Amino acid sequence: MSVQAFLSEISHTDPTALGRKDFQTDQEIRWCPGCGDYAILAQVHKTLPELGIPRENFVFVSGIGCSSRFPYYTNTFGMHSIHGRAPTIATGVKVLRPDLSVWVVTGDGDALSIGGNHFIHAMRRNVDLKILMFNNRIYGLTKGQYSPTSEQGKKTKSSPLGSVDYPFNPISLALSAEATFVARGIDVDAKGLGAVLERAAKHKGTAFVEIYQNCNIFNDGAFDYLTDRKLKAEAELRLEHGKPLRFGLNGEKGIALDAQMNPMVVDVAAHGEDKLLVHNEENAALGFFLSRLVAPEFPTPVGVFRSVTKPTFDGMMEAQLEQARSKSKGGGVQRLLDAGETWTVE
Amino acid sequence: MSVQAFLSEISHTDPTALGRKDFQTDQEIRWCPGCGDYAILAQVHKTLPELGIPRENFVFVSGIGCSSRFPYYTNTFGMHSIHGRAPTIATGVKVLRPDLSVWVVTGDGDALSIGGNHFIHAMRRNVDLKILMFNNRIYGLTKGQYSPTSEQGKKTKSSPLGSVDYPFNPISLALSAEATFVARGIDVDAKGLGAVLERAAKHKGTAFVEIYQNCNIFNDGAFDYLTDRKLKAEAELRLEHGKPLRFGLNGEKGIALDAQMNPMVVDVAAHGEDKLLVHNEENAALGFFLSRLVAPEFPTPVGVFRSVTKPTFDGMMEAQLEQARSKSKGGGVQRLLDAGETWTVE
Amino acid sequence: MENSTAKSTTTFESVAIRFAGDSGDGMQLTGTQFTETTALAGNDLATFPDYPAEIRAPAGSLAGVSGFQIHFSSREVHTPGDEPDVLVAMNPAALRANIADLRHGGILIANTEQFGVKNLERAGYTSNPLEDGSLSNYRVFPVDITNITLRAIADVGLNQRAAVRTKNFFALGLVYWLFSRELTHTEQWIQGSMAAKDPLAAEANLKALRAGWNFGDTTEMFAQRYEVPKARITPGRYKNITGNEATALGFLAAAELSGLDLFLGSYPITPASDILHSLSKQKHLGVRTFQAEDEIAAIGATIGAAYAGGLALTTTSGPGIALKSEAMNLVMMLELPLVICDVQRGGPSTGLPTKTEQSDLLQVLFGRNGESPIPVIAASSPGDCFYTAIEAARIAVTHMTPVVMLTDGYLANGAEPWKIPNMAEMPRIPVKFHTDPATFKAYARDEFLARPWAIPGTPGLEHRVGGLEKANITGNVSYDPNNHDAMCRLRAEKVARIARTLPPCEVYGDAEGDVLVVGWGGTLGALRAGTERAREAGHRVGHLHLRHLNPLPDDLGDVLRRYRKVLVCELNLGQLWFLLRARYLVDAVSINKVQGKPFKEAEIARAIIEHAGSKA
Amino acid sequence: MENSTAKSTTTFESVAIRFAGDSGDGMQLTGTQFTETTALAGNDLATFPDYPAEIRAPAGSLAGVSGFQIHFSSREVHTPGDEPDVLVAMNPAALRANIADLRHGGILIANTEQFGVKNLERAGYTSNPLEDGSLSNYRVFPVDITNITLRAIADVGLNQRAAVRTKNFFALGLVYWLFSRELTHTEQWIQGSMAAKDPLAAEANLKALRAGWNFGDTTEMFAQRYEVPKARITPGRYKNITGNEATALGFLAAAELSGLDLFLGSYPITPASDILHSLSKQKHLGVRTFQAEDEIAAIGATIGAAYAGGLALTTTSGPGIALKSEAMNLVMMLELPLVICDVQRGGPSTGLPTKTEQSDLLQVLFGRNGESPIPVIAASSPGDCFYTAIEAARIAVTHMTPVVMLTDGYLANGAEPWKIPNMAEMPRIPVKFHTDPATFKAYARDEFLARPWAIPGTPGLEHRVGGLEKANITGNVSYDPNNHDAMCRLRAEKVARIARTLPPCEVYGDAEGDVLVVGWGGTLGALRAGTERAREAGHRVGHLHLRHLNPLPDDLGDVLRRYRKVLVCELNLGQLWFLLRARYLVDAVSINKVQGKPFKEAEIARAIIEHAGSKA
Ligand SMILES: Cc1ncc(C[n+]2csc(CCOP(=O)(O)OP(=O)(O)O)c2C)c(N)n1
Ligand SMILES: Cc1ncc(C[n+]2csc(CCOP(=O)(O)OP(=O)(O)O)c2C)c(N)n1
Ligand code: SF4
Ligand code: SF4
Ligand SMILES: [Mg+2]
Ligand SMILES: [Mg+2]
Repeated sequence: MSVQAFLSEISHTDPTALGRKDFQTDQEIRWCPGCGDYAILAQVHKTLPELGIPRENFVFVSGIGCSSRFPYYTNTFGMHSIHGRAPTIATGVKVLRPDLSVWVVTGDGDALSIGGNHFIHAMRRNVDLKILMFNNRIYGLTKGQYSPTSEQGKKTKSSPLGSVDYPFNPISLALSAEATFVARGIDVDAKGLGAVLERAAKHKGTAFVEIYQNCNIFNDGAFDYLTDRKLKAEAELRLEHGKPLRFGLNGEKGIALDAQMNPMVVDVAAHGEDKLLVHNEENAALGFFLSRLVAPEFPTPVGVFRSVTKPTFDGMMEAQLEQARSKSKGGGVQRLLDAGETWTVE
Repeated sequence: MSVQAFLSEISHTDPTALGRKDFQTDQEIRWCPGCGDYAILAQVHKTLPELGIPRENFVFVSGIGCSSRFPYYTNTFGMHSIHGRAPTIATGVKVLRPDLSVWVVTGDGDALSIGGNHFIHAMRRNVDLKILMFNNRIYGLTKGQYSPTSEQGKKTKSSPLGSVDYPFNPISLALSAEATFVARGIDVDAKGLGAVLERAAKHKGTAFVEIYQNCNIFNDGAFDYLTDRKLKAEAELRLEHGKPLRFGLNGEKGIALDAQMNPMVVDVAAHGEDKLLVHNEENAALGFFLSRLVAPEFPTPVGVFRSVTKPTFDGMMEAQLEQARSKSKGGGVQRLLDAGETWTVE
Repeated sequence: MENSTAKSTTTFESVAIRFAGDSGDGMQLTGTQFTETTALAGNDLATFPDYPAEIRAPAGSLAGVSGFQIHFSSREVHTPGDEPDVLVAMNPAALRANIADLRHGGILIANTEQFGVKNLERAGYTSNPLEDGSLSNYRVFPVDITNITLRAIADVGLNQRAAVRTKNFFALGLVYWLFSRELTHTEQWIQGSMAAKDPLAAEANLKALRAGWNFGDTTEMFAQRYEVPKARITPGRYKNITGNEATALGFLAAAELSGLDLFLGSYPITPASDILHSLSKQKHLGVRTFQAEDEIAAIGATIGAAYAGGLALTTTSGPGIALKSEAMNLVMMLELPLVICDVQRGGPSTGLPTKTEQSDLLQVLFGRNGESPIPVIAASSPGDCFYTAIEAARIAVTHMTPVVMLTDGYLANGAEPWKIPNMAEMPRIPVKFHTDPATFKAYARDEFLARPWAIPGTPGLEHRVGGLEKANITGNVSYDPNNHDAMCRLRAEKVARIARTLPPCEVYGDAEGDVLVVGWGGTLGALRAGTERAREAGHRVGHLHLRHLNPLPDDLGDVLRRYRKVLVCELNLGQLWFLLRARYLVDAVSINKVQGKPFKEAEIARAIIEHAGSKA
Repeated sequence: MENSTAKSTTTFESVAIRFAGDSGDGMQLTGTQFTETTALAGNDLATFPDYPAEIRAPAGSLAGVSGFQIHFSSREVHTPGDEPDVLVAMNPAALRANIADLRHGGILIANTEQFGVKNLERAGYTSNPLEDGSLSNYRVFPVDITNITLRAIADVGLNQRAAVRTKNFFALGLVYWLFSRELTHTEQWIQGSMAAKDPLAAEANLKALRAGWNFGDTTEMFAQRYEVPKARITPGRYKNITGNEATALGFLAAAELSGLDLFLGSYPITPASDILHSLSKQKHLGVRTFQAEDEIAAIGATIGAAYAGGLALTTTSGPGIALKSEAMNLVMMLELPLVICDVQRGGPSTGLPTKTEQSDLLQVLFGRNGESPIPVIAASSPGDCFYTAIEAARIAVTHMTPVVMLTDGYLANGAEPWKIPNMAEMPRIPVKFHTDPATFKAYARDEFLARPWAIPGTPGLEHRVGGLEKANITGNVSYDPNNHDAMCRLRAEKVARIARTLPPCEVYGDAEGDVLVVGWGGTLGALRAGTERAREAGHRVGHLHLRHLNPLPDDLGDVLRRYRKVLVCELNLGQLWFLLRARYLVDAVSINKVQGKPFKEAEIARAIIEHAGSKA
């Protein structure tokens, strides 16, 4: 029985009646107390019922890692798969079933270490997936080795003298992999994260959201420079489409270009607001430029770096099937069997 | 016997006496007649003897593909390994043996399809490797399927109705993976390619060179828009550090920014040379911006997109070993065996 | 014109012809045309195309030799033939690479124009074999094929390069004449398909074809013709089919028979890529083909498709299986239906990628961490790939399990005349998606121990699966020691239980006696032919060809015990042999070779006779 | 103070104690301290730490229970003991998860403070087992450990949370008292290592420790103490060592003995990561550790290091082996020395990642495309990992081949007292890089069929290697059929020939008789103990523990035939069993379990006795 036939026989549940509770499961949550994953889980549970999608049409696919336990705690269809491969599985789900809302939950190790290739290929193809990457800059589940987003010099179990690896910039990478939606959120920033999640969910195409997440066991305080109440205003640059890049307690600072086309922090009053860079979610090169604003020299951009619309992989595949079907002369497999040079033995 | 000890016992051959012939092998070349790979091979054979490196200190590692047969035709140490994994093997060689000049030869499929992850990780780490990627926008060896650099809509054996994949931009990807040297050359442009190869060879750190290569069997003419004598001047943008971005038969056209920070082609005379963008090999964001100049809307940049110096992975690893050795109290393994809580049974 | 000759005609039961030339010489096309014409003439036949490993090896080099052998007969044909009776050598390299195989006394037709100094040298000859007497064991017919052809087509006005390329049709015409074949089929093909693309070339090729026929008919050189009468063949409509085409069609048929949407996730690899190519063309049947970034992504996407309710297929060859093994293990754990089709090639490592071998059996059985039982079945001829594909799909969806289907390079590229099946007569593959939330337990099991297929989108069935051990019945994560033990045994039993649904072993030949020849996969023809020869020599021999390698048939142990000796014949170093010894403690003998080539009939016959004789 | 007690003391031959608590309760530390003190007291001993799968499972949950068992004796100890004689349960979950194992009549010490309603509920109790009579089979000692400790350390001034955390030292002190142990070692450790980090905590812990001891000494509850006399142990210097530490040290030793530079390419995975952690600390010995982006890159870099002249090691667990298999095949083809260390864990797929299993044997033997022989050896105890690592490295560089070394989660995390080896007495591992261009052929072979190691940088040895089949001797690419066949057999013979260098099988116990127990890997202790028990019961039993699994020892077939029954005991579904049946056609019996747990001595003894009895 084909899925189409099957779907035509069942009727979906009412999405309007859903609340956050409907997305909780009875499984005991196995994250460490205090882990940033809890806050992200809560935001996702808050966002899902607002999307107007029947609960049975959500699929969450994860890899392996603390973050990847996410599906167990979310009452949708879910798969806790193998390390780094979630984007591939999610691609298969979405390509076969464009009717589903397909999410990938992954970690910095899962997505960028073993899974780096699938990660960039999913984005390149613009498969309609929502990819949430919990970046705690550490391998949590395997008890604390440096990850591809750990800062150079980090001392961990596997780098007692300090890691000599340079980190990836996940936002740069996603942009260069042609992702059509790229954003950053922070575990403890419920409001900002919620807004980003909602936009990601509604984006048609690959939506990548990097979520800074505190691992209080193996990398505690990694994002304190950004989340600490006292530092926040100076450390965070909220991205808003069409708005000049301003930050500071009263927006008194801004980002502009210097003569070498490098970014510089300026005093808005002195420099002039019209000379600030203006955020444009449709300009990939600008998005890339923004992704290079890295602490401590620069404030950390938070929000949507890029958002453009392009036909999705699954959509184009579907269209191609449709077109081929419409041109087909019918006859099914027998027609193929009968085709070509044949002869008859009597 | 340790490699150090071994090396101290042998004496290297004289690199100054080397010529291009010394790098040819007696193996029959198994590329199709007319393949662009021949021209690249010739340029590499021309470049190697000019580097002042003893022949036995070169190692060429490749993956699988037509391009990856390269080592058989180059009389150095060489390994024709497995599909996509050459950067990993080369990393091991270089990390154990910083004394060697280690090269990776790969194709668009080998490097960006199956090997995409190793490709970006080698660059992230800035391992001192020279990576030559022959981009023919097709899988040659497996007889013509679309590759991750094939243009959308391409009809191939595996995409009879046209591929729905969007391509990667290899230069963008390399830049976002933090590569310290990123350049583009063209098989038939001997001079330009030679210059780029030489700079790559001399760069300390990961040097990535994308080489446009014609596969005259499965993707003939893919780069004609750029290599055709008649179109070349309009189609090519030669990058020169510190120089404004000009092209056209007499440099009458240039690249500037529009109000949205997007690139535009301008008439130099009308627009003013001082308003053109100036190439700066040290600005990663600019490099990325340039990588987005794609035909037919824009001329294709050729030459060096980025070149900066940063400590290499192998160098830092070596330094860390050295530092640890200098702090060590000696005693070898026995000291470790004896350490910790012990007791004696009489 | 076909009957215009006045020369005498000799009748043969069977003939094998090999066309050999440079890869640019169109030998595969020549072979295919000859095959189709021969099939139309009513012979049974088998073919063996042999491509060079390179895309375009240097012209005239040994590496660039391309060959195509066809064996046709008035009786049943099992293999392409051990030794060709006729060799057509378009250049010195083709001669050198193939002459050792030509039967002593066989016919050699050589294109003299190519035997200049340079080409002789390229092929590694120091003197011209056509002249130095070294070919005295054969009946040599030196023909200046190139130049005669050029003259024959001069008026068409092709450029030199294109003109020279028609010479294979001259050779084909000549061989048609020699074996009393009609030109009609090839003429029609030229005038149809070829003319549509390039009318000028079609005209020239037609002339070349006829010129070859006329050359045979008129020249003094050829004193007689040969004839191979029709075979007795099951009535029906036939076509030539390669293993890869049949595999593709088989999965299309399985989709139609089950009603499921076919999804193929694949990464190109020799010799499996053609399945991807074939299925890519069937979008109108709702087939989704996904060319992934690598083998892992290919099976990953396929797992996603299986989970989502598709007929999930991934295709590859040995190195790809190595890469897929972690994901194969996941899908075994998920208990989802998915077929992994492994077109085996010469290993280990990159090995001999364009050659055939049967050396992935132990890999697919055991190449995963932990206790990971996966059913394995193998196709035994190009056409059988069709039925094997359907069987693989049937097992997968009925038993909710990944299934490995093994074919090999020999089957994949080899073609055989194939009786076209009738879809209407084929049994459906019943599939049921679970719907009832009240009765839903993700790891509850039916009589086959299969769990329910509960696809996303089904209200009330929201649940989580994964690679961690799961509690029996509920499927929740479980670290319970006894549950783990029980689940490992349940999964093993589930696969073992498939044997209950299998027919008993069918032995060809003697049901007991001196020797049982056991084989699997693409060696069927050679083992059958070898068995026949040995039986004709008076030995009591049975031949058992296994389609199911995991689980093995329930009665296999009994069958093995009915013979004094068991010979396990394989193109590896003894993998099924190893399995049968372990399973049945049978002191079997391994007959093996690893040469990238199929068995010869004579090799098998010799081995059987040797072991039938030794009363151990 | 240690001798201040007036209570009576009973002597035992052997005792097993299990400390169990929440993962935050410091049970591993408690166990380690008890182990060291016990070793210093001269007992033979074995330990078994049992971590929860989660990093931090919810406090008080069953999933969060952490345990540590120690078995100590005045005679030889082989395993951590089947059933503990003493259970210390720090909370209800610890009690519930462990009580089934406690020997009837055994001692249970429970921390009553934790047995409130909420914790009971978390553990799934509906009533308090300390009060409802359900523990009547045990000698129960309810102690309010938390509050007594808090009172004892009140004056130190720790905050509540930190103060509560010292309660494990109270428990430790109490058990020390119970088993007549001195506090000295732990006191010194607290005053040394712990005080250096946190003097306040050290002070509190010291007080808690002493309070526990005093509690035992003074309270009425405990009427008597126990004593386990010293064992007769080979003289020498000892330390406790885990399998992973010993593995790391073994490779360091191999590097020193061969003079080669050690290179480790690895990707973290439980339970192998600690080898990476250990070696990362040894940069001063010239060790290069490379944490790769995945398992494939890890072995890839390691291949590069082998090619470049290093002692090349990659470490992983089962899922990582699946991913490495394509590259393992390459290095087999390259014939370069490289060790793949597989710390096996519970499979299949993600399986039970923190548990032990022996189910990767067939995977490492057969999990590659084509005919791909790779030597496999297995360590049999934590300390033996050291020697196995050296042996693996020796085989790799002597025979120019990849080698798989198998350990498992049980060995990796388990510790045993280990006699410290003397490097000066260990045989060197001779290594020679080829230098002479005149005699250089990349695939020429020595008497072991090993090819030369020709590293980059050596003048005149420039050459190319790769995964395509290569011509015998020269190593150039070759598509020749007979060469391929010959090379496949040569590679197989090369591995087979390693057997010539191996010592004959050493059987423990009876050299012939009723039953031969065959095992491999981390089950050594249980099989040895089971064998001893069966022999004590009067059966003629031998125990053969195989270190070399490929090739198998030359005399193994003979040894197997000397017993009426062969029992192959493994923590899988019968993998070595399968191998031995295939190789020797021996009708062996598989004794197996897959529970993520080691065998019990009694299980093995029972199986032996059963089969020794049945005169089949
Ligand atoms: C094939 C494979 N290799 C290695 C592992 C071990 N492993 C599990 S999770 C993980 C890293 C997780 O890091 P991240 O994705 O950042 O997740 P986190 O735990 O930090 O949320 C590793 C190395 C595995 N499960 N499978
Ligand atoms: C594991 C594995 N998968 C697939 C293949 C088949 N294969 C060989 S080369 C190749 C693609 C080569 O493309 P590219 O790197 O662009 O090289 P080109 O031939 O175009 O130079 C593929 C898919 C293989 N050899 N190994
Ligand atoms: S280890 Fe870190 S990331 Fe994992 S659950 Fe604990 S706090 Fe969270
Ligand atoms: S197939 Fe293409 S890339 Fe390969 S050798 Fe031929 S022309 Fe070159
Ligand atoms: Mg992480
Ligand atoms: Mg290519």
